[in-house]
Amino acid sequence: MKIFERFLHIDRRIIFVLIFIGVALPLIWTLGFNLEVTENVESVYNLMEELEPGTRILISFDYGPSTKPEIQPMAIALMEQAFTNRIRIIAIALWPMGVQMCNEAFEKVSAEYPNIEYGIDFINLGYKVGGMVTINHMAKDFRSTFPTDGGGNPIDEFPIMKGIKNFDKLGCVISLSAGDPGLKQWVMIAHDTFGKPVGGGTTAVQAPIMLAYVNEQQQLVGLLGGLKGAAEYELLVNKPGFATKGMDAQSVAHLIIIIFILIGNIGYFATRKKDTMKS
Amino acid sequence: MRVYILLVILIFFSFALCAQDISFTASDNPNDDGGAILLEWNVPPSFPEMIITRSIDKENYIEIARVTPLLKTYIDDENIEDGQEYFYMLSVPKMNGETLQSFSASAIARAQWFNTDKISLLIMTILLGSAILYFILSARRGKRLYIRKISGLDTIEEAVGRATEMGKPLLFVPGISDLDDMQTIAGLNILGHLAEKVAQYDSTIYVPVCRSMVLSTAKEIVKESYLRAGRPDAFNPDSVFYLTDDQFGYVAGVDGIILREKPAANFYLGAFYAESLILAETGFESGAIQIAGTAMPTQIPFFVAACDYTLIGEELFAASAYLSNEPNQLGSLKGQDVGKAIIILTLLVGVVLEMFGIHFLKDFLATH
Amino acid sequence: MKRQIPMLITFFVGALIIVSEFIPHKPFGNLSTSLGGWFLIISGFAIILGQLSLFKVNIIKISRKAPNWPYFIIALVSFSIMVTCGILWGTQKQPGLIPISDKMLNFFGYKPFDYIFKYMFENLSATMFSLLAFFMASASYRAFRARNAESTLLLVAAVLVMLGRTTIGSTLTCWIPESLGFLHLPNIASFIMKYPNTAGQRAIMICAGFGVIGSSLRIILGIERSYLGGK
Amino acid sequence: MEILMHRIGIWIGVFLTFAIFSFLYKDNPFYKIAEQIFIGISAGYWFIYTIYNILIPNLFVPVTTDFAHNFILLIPAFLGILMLCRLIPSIDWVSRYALAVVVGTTAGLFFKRYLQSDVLNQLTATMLNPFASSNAAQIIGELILIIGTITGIVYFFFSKKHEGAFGTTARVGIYFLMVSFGAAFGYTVMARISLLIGRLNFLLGDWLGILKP
Repeated sequence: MKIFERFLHIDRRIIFVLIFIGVALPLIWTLGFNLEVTENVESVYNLMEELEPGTRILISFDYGPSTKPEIQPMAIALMEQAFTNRIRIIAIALWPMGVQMCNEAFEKVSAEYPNIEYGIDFINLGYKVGGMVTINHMAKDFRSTFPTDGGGNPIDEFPIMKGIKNFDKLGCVISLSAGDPGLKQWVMIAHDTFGKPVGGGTTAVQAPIMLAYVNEQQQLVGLLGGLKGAAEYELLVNKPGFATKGMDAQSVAHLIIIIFILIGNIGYFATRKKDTMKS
Repeated sequence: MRVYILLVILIFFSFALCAQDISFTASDNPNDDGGAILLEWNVPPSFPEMIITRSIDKENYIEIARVTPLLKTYIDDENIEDGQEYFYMLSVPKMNGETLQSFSASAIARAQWFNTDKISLLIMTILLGSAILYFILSARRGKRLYIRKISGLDTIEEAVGRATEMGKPLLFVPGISDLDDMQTIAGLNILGHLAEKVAQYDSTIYVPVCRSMVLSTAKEIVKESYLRAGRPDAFNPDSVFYLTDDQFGYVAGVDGIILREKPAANFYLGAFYAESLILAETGFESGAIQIAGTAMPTQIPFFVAACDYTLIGEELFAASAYLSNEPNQLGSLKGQDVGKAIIILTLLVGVVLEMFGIHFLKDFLATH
Repeated sequence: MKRQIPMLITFFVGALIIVSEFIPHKPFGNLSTSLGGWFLIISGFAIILGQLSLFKVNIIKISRKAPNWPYFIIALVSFSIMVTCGILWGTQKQPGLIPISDKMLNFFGYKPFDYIFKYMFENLSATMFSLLAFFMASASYRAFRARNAESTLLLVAAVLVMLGRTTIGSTLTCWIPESLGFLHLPNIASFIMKYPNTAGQRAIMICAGFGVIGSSLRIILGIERSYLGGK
Repeated sequence: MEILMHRIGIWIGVFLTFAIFSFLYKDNPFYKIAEQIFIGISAGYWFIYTIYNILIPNLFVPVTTDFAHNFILLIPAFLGILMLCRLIPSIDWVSRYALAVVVGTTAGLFFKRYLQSDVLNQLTATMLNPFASSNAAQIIGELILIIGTITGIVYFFFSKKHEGAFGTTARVGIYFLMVSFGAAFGYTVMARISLLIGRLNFLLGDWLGILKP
């Protein structure tokens, strides 16, 4: 019976070390588990695929470096898909760090698309505070919300902004979000008030909540949830990247955590039975 | 003459060819504050790019957009004045791209006094608003409103009793948000009740906080509770103290208290973020009774798994209303319950109607 | 004056926003649109307020020699360096007060502000949250017990989702024949997410929605005043 | 030079990463230093971006270049300055005027948007005919969805005692809530591990260079 008691008191530093190793090793030696694309990810992909070349979409970068590993791969994959299909991107950020996240992604992707030009195929309008109120404001009066791009140049100078006064001329809205303000606010305003299709990617923490919006009312067309969602999207656009590479490590770490949950519970039940027998 | 006949035949033929497929209309963009005209067309998708032109005198047409048949609609909001009639021309090139064929339409933009898309929203607004107001007013007039007992709350007394027996203190964590978060206020309301019990049993309570505004309010509340219990002398102002504003720094501090003082019971009531699991784990290891409550949907799982009782979401507010007996909170809660009852009934009716293939109710409620 | 006028403002602004939803006509529609622009500017000042009060609080702590006060000097210094770099040379495409020389740009590879962001802030921020991976693992082991029906359901759902939402789920159950496809872990996880999870989340969402509606109404009508400070 | 500064940057990043990881052992001065640097830089970043991306383009430039059309913006600017008065305790009450506009706008918008998106649209999205499908899993699933939503709402009903049939319904509701908490728990594990993967990718890849790019 002693072994069960020991089950209950494994030093947490052992767990820390095992998690560290469990994540590190599969990064170095990939195992190559197979990956399946799920419905919600495919819906976002199809939403983008069905847009006509030249259509302008809005991508909102509502995250920062703290959740970069989960969301940046989505941003990169989405940009790849957009530029391949000649979809034009108007980028904004509701989180101040989103501005730099967006520029990093653009720098990385645009290197492979030499004919993509800032101001024609892509623009970064920078950060605005205010969350839902600001989204509502830009839906009514885009130009007074964003009089300039992120570098302080008037938006009238850029062809991509021609005729954009509200959301009417946008093909769809995509929000890459790590919390509040983010995807929820976009669903509430862009779709539920102004009828624009909204798709998006969130951290895995947010995903179960946001899934309630992926419904018959199409409040949310589809959802990329966490690193797995990003990996599936990389598979769809055929550009395996960071997310795909991370999936093995993710799987191994989950397995370690599940094993520890089991050990803890086995110990718990075994010792509890003993306790009740004693009493 | 021959030219005319030829023209007529040509026009007739082109109409005959296209009439069944092609249409083009202009109308005031509905439910807005004016300044926009809605253009709609129905053109076979095989047609190439088309041009929309606009004029105010039917003579000088200016190009406003190039569109594809698939787009189906276009909202013209460039310098449109309300009350002025605008004429539009949709120029459709033929399949071979040679001659152009044009369709015209006209419309006047206006602002609307009522947004007809929002009738169901308006009805719900009125129903819900008046229910909440009605119950708040009747609670203020002294009507007793019933609120069910929240199961976790019974354990408060039990926990205080156990702590007194064991000679150990209690720990109350009001979350890491400031006073502008309703969850913090709800948590502090419960703290008031808890501190009163602590004063009655002559036990000790620690309240570490991470916002300076919360510090002064919490101090005030605990002091008042001791006064209500008739033990103002027993109040120790140092039992409510500020640690740090920083999330992890605060958690490290609270963890230290749990490990050092080994409280008999830990209460986590308020707004919590990622720190919830660290707190719940440390408390669980120390063997304390743990009671938690938060409306943060992402953090509830950790509390449910590691605490003895968890107030889930709205239960936190209900508990606060129940304990404080404040008419505004009670009335509002009751009004919201009316809303929930309406939703459940509508949902049941809606599902039955859907089963019989009647979509009226669903279509009426679904607006955007 | 100190409480009545703010409450009146809240009432007018809140009521205007709600009414403009149903009456798009002037003056409701355009007034509520202007309010959105005002909100943006006032919120901008509110952020500045937040940073300045952080500055103030730290100075007070240092001057009073609060516990750990030397650390707060570090916060002040890093804040000042970041702000100075941002104001002097600007950020990314945004020019600052003085144009950045090519020599400096070649030296750092970035503007100083962006250099600090990229190498210091990104690493600090990402590491801060990755700490949680370790705590998560140890908390799962030490605190998550199937103590009663509720927590058992929670744990079973969690384990199924953790298995199903990674590649390991499909690898573990790939031997199950096609006819029993619903037993594939990814399918089980998808089913849980799509139906029972959505049902639970939706119930919470609707009830929390009523909570928000109730408190908004109380704030607009001046019944709830805690935001003005004090009780 | 650029490459040298890049290497130095990576080393700074590695130092800061380990300084924070040291918290896993226990709270220590290295962690505290890294934490304060984080707080300081973060505040500085917000400060700069608010000025460059909001106050200059949305307030300063419009007012200085086209005063006649934009003088109305002086009102929010004035309110914003009132907001800053909170720093001075003796007149901090004037910030309530600005706060009232912010709180009123938010409350008004929240009222209608939560009613629309989180109540009405969730309601219509649950009005389904489960028997419309021929797929058994979907029929069961949609029945679960309808029952789960209703019983879940019943659990949050506070004006009636949980006893008898009503209590049983609420009991079923709590089980559905538990399943969604379990799912949320599983997803959160996933999220946190992903962040660690990101960190190790930096340490093993960018720093030690033992990962294939």
